[in-house]
Amino acid sequence: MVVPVGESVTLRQTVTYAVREALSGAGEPVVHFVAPVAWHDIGDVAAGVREETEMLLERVAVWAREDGDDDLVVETTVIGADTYLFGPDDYARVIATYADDSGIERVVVDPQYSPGGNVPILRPMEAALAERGLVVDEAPVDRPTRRGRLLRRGGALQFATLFGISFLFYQLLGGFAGTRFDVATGAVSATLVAAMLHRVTFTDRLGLRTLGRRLVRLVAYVPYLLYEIVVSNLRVAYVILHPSLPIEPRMIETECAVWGGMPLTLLANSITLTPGTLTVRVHGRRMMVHTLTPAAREGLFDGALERAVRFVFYGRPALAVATPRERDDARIVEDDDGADGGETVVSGPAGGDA
Amino acid sequence: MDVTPLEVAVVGFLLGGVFFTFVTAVGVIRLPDVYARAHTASQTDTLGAGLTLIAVALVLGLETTTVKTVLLVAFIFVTNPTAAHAIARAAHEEDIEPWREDR
Amino acid sequence: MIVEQALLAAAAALVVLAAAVLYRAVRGPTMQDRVVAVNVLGTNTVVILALLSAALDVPSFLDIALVYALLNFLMAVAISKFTVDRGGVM
Amino acid sequence: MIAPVGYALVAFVVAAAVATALLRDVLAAIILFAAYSLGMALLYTLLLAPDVGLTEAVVGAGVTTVLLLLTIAETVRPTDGGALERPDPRAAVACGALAVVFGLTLPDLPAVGDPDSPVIAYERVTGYYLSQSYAETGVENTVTAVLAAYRGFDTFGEATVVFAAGVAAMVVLRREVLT
Repeated sequence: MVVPVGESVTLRQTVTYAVREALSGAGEPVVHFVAPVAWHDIGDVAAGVREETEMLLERVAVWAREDGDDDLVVETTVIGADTYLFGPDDYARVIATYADDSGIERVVVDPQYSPGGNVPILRPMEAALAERGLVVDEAPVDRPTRRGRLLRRGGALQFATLFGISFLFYQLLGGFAGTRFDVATGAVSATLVAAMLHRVTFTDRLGLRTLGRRLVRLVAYVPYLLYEIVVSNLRVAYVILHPSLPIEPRMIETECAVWGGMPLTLLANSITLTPGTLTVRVHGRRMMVHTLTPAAREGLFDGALERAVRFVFYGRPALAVATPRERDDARIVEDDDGADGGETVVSGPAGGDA
Repeated sequence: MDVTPLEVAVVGFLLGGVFFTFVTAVGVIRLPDVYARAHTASQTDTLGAGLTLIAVALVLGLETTTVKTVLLVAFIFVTNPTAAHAIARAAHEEDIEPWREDR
Repeated sequence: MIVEQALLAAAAALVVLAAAVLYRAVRGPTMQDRVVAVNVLGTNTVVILALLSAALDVPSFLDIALVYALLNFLMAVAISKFTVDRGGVM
Repeated sequence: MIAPVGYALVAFVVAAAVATALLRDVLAAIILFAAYSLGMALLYTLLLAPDVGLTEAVVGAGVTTVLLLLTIAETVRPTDGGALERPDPRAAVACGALAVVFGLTLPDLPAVGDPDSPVIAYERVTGYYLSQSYAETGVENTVTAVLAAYRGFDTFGEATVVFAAGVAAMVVLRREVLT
């Protein structure tokens, strides 16, 4: 059988399951571990990716031998190195090609491994694999997957949440009149909205408890943000109204220590809201921030907002990460006029969809 | 003429809101380039709008309509920076160079 | 009474400020400058509507204000998408 | 106390309209037009016609802007010349004269809520609709009753025109995408 592997929390369990299945099945026990490698030859962005992938495969091979006995044959291969992998479909294509070449029909997938993004609009890799005539077998792993799977597939919770929000908003606009007309039209509108958008609105697969904790921490975050906004607004007001307009605008590039869509969005918006700083571009974790005054720059380098956003999403333990200044992750973009507009941002093949 | 504390608060918030909107207008007119102007559009303007809407909420008192005001504030606080980011990004993609005081 | 006066005065001040911001919308020089100006104008409109709603005691103005706030955001994003590569986005 | 707000708004709207007419760059004119629509919508709302204001905002600032943007995406913007159009003097005079003539009629319009305005003075017509519309049509809102019942065929015709225009636009756009 073929097992596509990549960095994931349940990789160890998937390996165990695959090995057990291979040993219990009829015939020669062979497991092929394939690691799709994406964009490894594109400039500085992914220089280390190839090495990392090979190290991952070595690790997987060691695990597989740990679990199996002497009969087990373990094959490891890096695939997709010669093509351009972007969405789940592309990953499925190279995996299917490999399976065809080796005459294999069965694929064991790790449910937590979702290469090429897990955007709900794109089909997950599993579906694409099954369509190519392979037997797709999902490794039974525990960890948060069970609940997550339920959400992603059925989307019942997402649907209900979106329906609730839309319905409440509708009733609010109607002033909570509570007439039959309001309730009926509200229900229809909310159903339409939820039916169309429940796969799009929430991309994170979250449990209710995580969501609740984040909400509580978010509530704690808002007053802090408001305080920051008021204080720095006064500072910017002083600068703007000052007769000599003492501004020293600079573009800053920083690699921020938050991960994922929502946290990045919250951080980028918070940075924009606190005066003196304005997020111009986001590429992955790399942000370009326009700063108006040296004081605003210092604040950004100290990374107070970044810490706060980490706290909202990951709780107290995440507070300890070093500031951008200590990590040496923030710098002023000093583009000289000559070098073709001084475009210093390295843009990945995914394009500028930040 | 008697003035209640509520009225004082309302007028105070209104003054604050108008002041920050004034700063926004001055900034949008006076600052040297798009990026700097986008700063005021997203920040001082947001605070100005927030303060004024708080005043409105105070006037309305505890009613369901007040919830709409609160919603309005929340909405402005989310969309304004996002819009400013979109504008600044568009400017950056058009290769507009930021203004520097030493050039 | 004094509250109504204050609300209306604030609304008048905001309209005057909006007229001042119009200068930037006309002047430019870049398209993004104009979008910034219109964005500020839109926010001002929302606030003025809320002020009028409280001053004239017409709660339904707040609904309009909500719609404007949504619309303003969409407009800013739509125009700034268009100014890049002129429609290449769509 | 409401008057200053109104005057300031009128000044704003006029300024935005003049700027829209004079700007050479079409994109800039569209953006200015959006600003004009916002001011106009505010003015309608101030005159206690929130429904008209809402329509103006959605159609003027929203739909029109997007449609115009889509249109200029297919055309070319002028790159030469100054920022402002050089208006034809005769056209400017004609516009100015028209504005003056219309402006002269303004004082004769009844004030908002004027008890002598025809709508209120001619009780028989207005009063009839106000008192009878619910009994005759069963519609709670008098304006809606007039629109949808008393002149229902008229409104139906209008709706048909709008619908046909929408369908036509969709057909054209679909063809555009296919070719």
